[in-house]
Amino acid sequence: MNKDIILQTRGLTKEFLGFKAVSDVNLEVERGSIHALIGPNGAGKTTVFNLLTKVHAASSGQIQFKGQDITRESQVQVARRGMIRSFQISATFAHLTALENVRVGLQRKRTDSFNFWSSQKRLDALNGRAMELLEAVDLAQFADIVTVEMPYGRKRALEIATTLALDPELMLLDEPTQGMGHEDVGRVVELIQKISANRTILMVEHNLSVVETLCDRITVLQRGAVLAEGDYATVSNDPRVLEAYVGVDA
Amino acid sequence: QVSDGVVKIGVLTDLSGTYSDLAGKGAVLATKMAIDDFVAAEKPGFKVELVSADHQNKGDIAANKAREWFERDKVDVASELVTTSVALAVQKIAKDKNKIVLMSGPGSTAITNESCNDVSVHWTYDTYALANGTAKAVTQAGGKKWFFLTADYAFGHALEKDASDVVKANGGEVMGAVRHPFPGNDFSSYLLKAQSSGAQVIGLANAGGDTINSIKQAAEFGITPKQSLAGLLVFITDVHSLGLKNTQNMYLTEGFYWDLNNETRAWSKRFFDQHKRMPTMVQAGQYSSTMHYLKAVKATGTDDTAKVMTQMKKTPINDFFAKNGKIRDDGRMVHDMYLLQVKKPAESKTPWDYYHVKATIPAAEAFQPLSASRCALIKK
Amino acid sequence: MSSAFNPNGEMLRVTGLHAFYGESHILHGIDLHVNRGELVTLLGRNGSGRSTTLKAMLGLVGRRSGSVMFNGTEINQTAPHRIARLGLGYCPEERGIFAGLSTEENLLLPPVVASGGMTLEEIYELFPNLKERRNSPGTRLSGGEQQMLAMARILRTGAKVLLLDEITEGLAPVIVKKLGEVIRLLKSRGYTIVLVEQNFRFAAPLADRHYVLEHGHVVMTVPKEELAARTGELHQLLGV
Amino acid sequence: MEIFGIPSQAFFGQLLLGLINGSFYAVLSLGLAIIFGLLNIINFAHGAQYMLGAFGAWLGLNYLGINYWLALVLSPLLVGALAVVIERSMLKRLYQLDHLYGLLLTFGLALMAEGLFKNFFGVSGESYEAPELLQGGMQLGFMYLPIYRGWVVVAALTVCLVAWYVIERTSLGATLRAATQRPDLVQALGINVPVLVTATYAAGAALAAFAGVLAAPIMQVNPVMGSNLIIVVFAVVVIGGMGSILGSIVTGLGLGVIEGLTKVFYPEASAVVIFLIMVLVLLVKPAGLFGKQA
Amino acid sequence: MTTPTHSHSSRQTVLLFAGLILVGLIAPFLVYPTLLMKLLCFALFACAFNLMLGFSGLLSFGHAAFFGGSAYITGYLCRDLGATPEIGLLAGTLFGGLLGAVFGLVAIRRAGIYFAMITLGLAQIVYFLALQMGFTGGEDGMQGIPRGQLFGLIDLSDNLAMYYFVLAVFLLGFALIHRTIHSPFGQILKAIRDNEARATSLGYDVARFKLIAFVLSAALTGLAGSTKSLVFQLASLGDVHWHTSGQVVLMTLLGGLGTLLGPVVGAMTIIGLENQLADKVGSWVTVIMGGMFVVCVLAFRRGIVGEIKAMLQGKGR
Ligand SMILES: Nc1ncnc2c1ncn2[C@@H]1O[C@H](COP(=O)(O)OP(=O)(O)OP(=O)(O)O)[C@@H](O)[C@H]1O
Ligand SMILES: Nc1ncnc2c1ncn2[C@@H]1O[C@H](COP(=O)(O)OP(=O)(O)OP(=O)(O)O)[C@@H](O)[C@H]1O
Ligand SMILES: [Mg+2]
Ligand SMILES: [Mg+2]
Repeated sequence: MNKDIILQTRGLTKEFLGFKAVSDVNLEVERGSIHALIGPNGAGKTTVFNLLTKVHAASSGQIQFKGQDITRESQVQVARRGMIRSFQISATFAHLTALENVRVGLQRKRTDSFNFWSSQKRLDALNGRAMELLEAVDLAQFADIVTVEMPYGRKRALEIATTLALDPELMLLDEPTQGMGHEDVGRVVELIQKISANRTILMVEHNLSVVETLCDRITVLQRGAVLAEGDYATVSNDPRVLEAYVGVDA
Repeated sequence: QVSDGVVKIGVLTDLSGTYSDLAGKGAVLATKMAIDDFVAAEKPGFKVELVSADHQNKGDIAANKAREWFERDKVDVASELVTTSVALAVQKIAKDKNKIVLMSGPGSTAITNESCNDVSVHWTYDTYALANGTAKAVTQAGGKKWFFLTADYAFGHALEKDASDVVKANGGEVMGAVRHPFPGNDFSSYLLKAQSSGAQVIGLANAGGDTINSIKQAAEFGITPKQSLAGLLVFITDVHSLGLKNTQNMYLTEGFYWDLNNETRAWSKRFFDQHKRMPTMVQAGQYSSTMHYLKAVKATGTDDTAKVMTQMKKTPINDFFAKNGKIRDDGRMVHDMYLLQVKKPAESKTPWDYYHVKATIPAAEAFQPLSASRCALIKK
Repeated sequence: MSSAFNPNGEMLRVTGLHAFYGESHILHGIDLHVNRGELVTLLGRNGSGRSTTLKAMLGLVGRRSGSVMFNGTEINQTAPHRIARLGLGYCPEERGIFAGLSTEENLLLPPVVASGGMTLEEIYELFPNLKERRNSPGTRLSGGEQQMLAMARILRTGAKVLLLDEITEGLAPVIVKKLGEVIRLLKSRGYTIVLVEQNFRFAAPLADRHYVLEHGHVVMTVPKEELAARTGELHQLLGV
Repeated sequence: MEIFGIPSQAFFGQLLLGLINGSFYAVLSLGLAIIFGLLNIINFAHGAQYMLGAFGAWLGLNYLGINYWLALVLSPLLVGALAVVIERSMLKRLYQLDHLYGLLLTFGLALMAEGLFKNFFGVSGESYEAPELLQGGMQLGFMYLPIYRGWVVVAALTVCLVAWYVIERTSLGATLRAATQRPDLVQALGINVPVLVTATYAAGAALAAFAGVLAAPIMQVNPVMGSNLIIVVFAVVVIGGMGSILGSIVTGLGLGVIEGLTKVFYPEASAVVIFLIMVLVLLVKPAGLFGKQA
Repeated sequence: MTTPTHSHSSRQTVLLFAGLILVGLIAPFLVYPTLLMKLLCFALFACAFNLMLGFSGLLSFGHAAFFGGSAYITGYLCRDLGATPEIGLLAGTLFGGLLGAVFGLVAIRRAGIYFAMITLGLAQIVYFLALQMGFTGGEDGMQGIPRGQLFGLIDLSDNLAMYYFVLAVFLLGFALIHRTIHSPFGQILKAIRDNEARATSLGYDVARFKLIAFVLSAALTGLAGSTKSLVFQLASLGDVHWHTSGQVVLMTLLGGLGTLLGPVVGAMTIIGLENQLADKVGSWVTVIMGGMFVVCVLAFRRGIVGEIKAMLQGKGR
């Protein structure tokens, strides 16, 4: 096979004090795809994300990103390689404006982040790009609003915009539609479709219709282990998945 | 000519901290008594005003206040200044501003040595006098082997050194010393060390709460009846708070005791009526220094620093506090000191009846001789 | 606990219940009721608000509005421990076994609120695993055992109305079967039960009525008589 | 025989003294640990509560003729009652907020208590006699042990053991431990957590007051007696691991001994040795010796 | 493209500084200059502290070590080695920064209460050293530090000259803090305070940012301490005591955490009150301070400036 694999894990395992939250997961994410990770609560989805982004160190197993072994790297290093995540619980910078939030992302690639002596006016150069990104997620009118004051759904969108600012090759989205109303879900789905153009997305999602619309490939986790894998049709007809995840016999 | 027709006396003291009992409000009261007595008796042609402030034992607060007083509030003299750091700081400022300082509360000999100047008078006592008085008397009475319990800072070290010198000069021997952090609350470890050193006398080269707790715990560990304590800096308020049971038989030196003679009793009674506590030597000294200063102003008819200082230095001090006291060129007011021993509980007849007066140490012997002075004003 | 008034009537009635977590508005006006001795289920997809409904009834969400009547008493302003003491037992979704406590301590933790609860012996008879492991720390139990423990500890209290959240989650079929038996037993003893389930196959034969939730609304109510007729509809809603 | 260059007799004496001081640290840090464990509040007022306990005994004796033994019970009760008022009226509002606010509030309360007592009683302190029964001492061979000090160790260790037993071995303790973990859920199971929280704060404060009464005959009863001690006790709790009951007891005793030995070998450093140990321990074990990693 | 917020805030900045300078220039003719100098020193101290707590979310309970430590260094250089005041201040600032780096390296990876306790522990060690080392004068403090001649030209023993010098130092420090907060660095710092995990996940080395902020804060605190030692010609143990660390927390909290002007207002309030109260209420000062803590925490969590801001915004909307 000559699939272009951007992210690969081999035997990825995480134990918390004797409890295996993730066990022996082999995951392959193809470049350019939208890949979903689903499974019952507590199946280990967020933990996999935490392992990939180095919030936790893996108990065993390897992670390869773009062909490099990143198993022993730090959070910061991994982020700098171009794997950026969003969080399950909304993670914005609450006391910055939407524009500033996005600029925090844009600033990363600049060299002047340690400049405490120069004015932030330098950062105004980033405003153009930041506005573009805000427009891309339909937040232009929120540019000067402090984030705490924004509605929940908009914050999720903002988080995506901030992540996008880094132009990541691989984006990890943890339940991007969680806690959103119908309209918001629709907007986020569209958004993810739009941004997936030339990058890879790995997402955790409970909303199966979202998964169905968006995802090329789905990995189902159960009790830390991979239960099934394939496209939506395959997975959603897999009796084990129906049993374990959907909870109804076919 | 007295400027503005007002003489303003500032009492800068500890109104809230560790030394507020031995100086504090009582010192302010003593100053007020002195002013009232002076005005009543001498009918001066100028007004006398009193201001007071709390320095919280912090040098910077004191320095700030003193500056403010001298620069802005036209205060002529800063007085009391318990706590050495405070005294040293204010002494410097007073010299800069050419104002007078009368120090009744602080104890360090640095005031009249390294830091001496021609605007300062150190009135009531200093550590040399205390250590000298007590250590000499105790050593001569047969307490030859000493061990020191020393607060680990400059003041404690000085006290220990002064006392050791005296012990050795009188044929005694220093078996050792232990330096404890300041402030401490448990001294039993050190006391045990002192106990096993085989010394007869444990010299307490510390102050305030540390001394109090050392004394108390020495009694608790059964050290005191066998070995005796010598408090190198103990005030009557400390004895009062510890009670006679814990302090009995202890030797100490003071510059004043209320129950010395009719004169001291009379004044102290007046003080007691208002303050509900007998005066400490600091408070008595405060009255004495204020009165002496005011008399000098009246005599010279001016509040000019140099003139008043000259007048104060050339006039002997004779009041209930001092007999033939004299201010030396280094600023030391020398007067008789008293070697006292704490009574046993049974011997105490009335409240505040705490001491046996064992000896009067004549002024000439009580203080560091000028020949040993490190003061730049003293030409040798 | 039996109130003279309304012997077979309503134990629980929820009207216009709204709930919020911080800024997200989760429940948008839930209405449901449960009669004495009935078992109803709350069905729905992940995140549809079923657990939140239970928590809101118990006063465990950040902010809520609407009415919750328990046995004729309005409890929407009542402190959670008072609600529990009225006779409401709660088995949370994440089980809530306390790490610092042994199995037996976990079991003995909730105070007895009414007579007629099971004794320790009865419970151990029902769940022999727990007896065997009663001195080991609660969180060392397997997932299934923890689930049993979470159930068992409310059976001791004498609470006759139980709110059970996904008690079959992550359990082996055999334990699921066992739990099914337990529920049936409880029902026969007159317990009133609200069951939140993903496992429709488990819930279907037990329930007197099903409520289907979506995005914090009740979108369908199916009494057991209509179940057979409406299975297709139900499956569609549940996204199978 | 000599140990580290000092006669073994003196050495044992010093060890024992260390243990005595350690038992004060243990009782005080135990109270702090209990409060932190359940309320998530760093109780800066602990030192003031200790001081209040001691003053309670002294005032009781001098104004009401209440003897030591009664004071040992009454004073903690009184301080506990005061703590109830504080918890109900102020602390209660801070649980949702950062630790910082609880710390600052209790710091302010401590300042107020200290200031008030300074105003009324000055600072040189008051003397409190040990009760008849406990006066005098015993010759142990290696040292003369005042009976009162022996009693302090016994009383403190007993209280620590009882507290440990209650928390680790009884159903009340089980409830407490559960409530530290998940207060909301415990409440949903029918336990009145707010009252439990209040009672816990009161109990922690009462422990401090108990230590205060114990200390009264040894140290001068003095408005600042608590603030001198509290910083050290904090260090003890941090070294032991915030919130760990056993950790605070063991660390309290252990550090008392270490500090005692420092007083022998390098007395000047005895005030700072605990902080050195704290920095070292936290570098190696960030959650303290007995603390669980967050 | 400039968004409205920015032009607005830069106009505000100009106004702010113009106001500060104006008030600073005329103040000594209305208020006693030495008190003003003390105010300025503590205001700078509180601002520097606020850089840590208010803008990085880390509560240091050991800032007195930098304040007092630098005061000793400056005092030693100026008094015993005859250094000029500008050299003394520079050295004090450097020393503060260095000490900050040491503290930071040990503590920066810890958060919350552990961070507070480690900084407190380290500061206690510094206190111990200050007490023990001979050159500090121990309990007596370091007395008689000469103010000297600034650049060999201006005699600082003149109070007004000294005042304007202190004002300049303060404005410089304040401007640097203002700039830091509104710099690319400050932006990241704020982001870290809001959501550390998120900042890390975006690829920022959070510990490094915090360390730099800590060193900056320590250096400026050092500058404040050094200046104070020249003003009062005194460095004492009180400067390194943990009470001083506590006091600066109160100033910051009272004025308004995380607001630029808050610490200045807080310092003025506390120092001013202390100055006024010391004579009038004597020993009640402690009680009043304690009461202020309690009231602040319960009722004015945003502090004076924070509350005013909130009020203005409330009206504006
Ligand atoms: N830091 C941790 N320590 C101990 N156990 C943990 C930790 N983090 C997660 N777990 C456990 O690991 C399991 C997997 O958790 P994870 O958060 O990955 O689930 P998830 O699949 O993301 O679930 P959800 O859909 O609810 O978000 C859970 O049982 C959880 O309790
Ligand atoms: N503590 C919380 N904070 C914020 N949002 C929450 C919280 N708990 C739940 N939610 C959100 O509330 C919504 C409803 O959650 P709830 O737990 O009630 O769902 P559910 O129907 O029980 O589904 P499941 O248990 O399968 O996840 C979800 O979108 C969930 O993400
Ligand atoms: Mg998850
Ligand atoms: Mg649920």
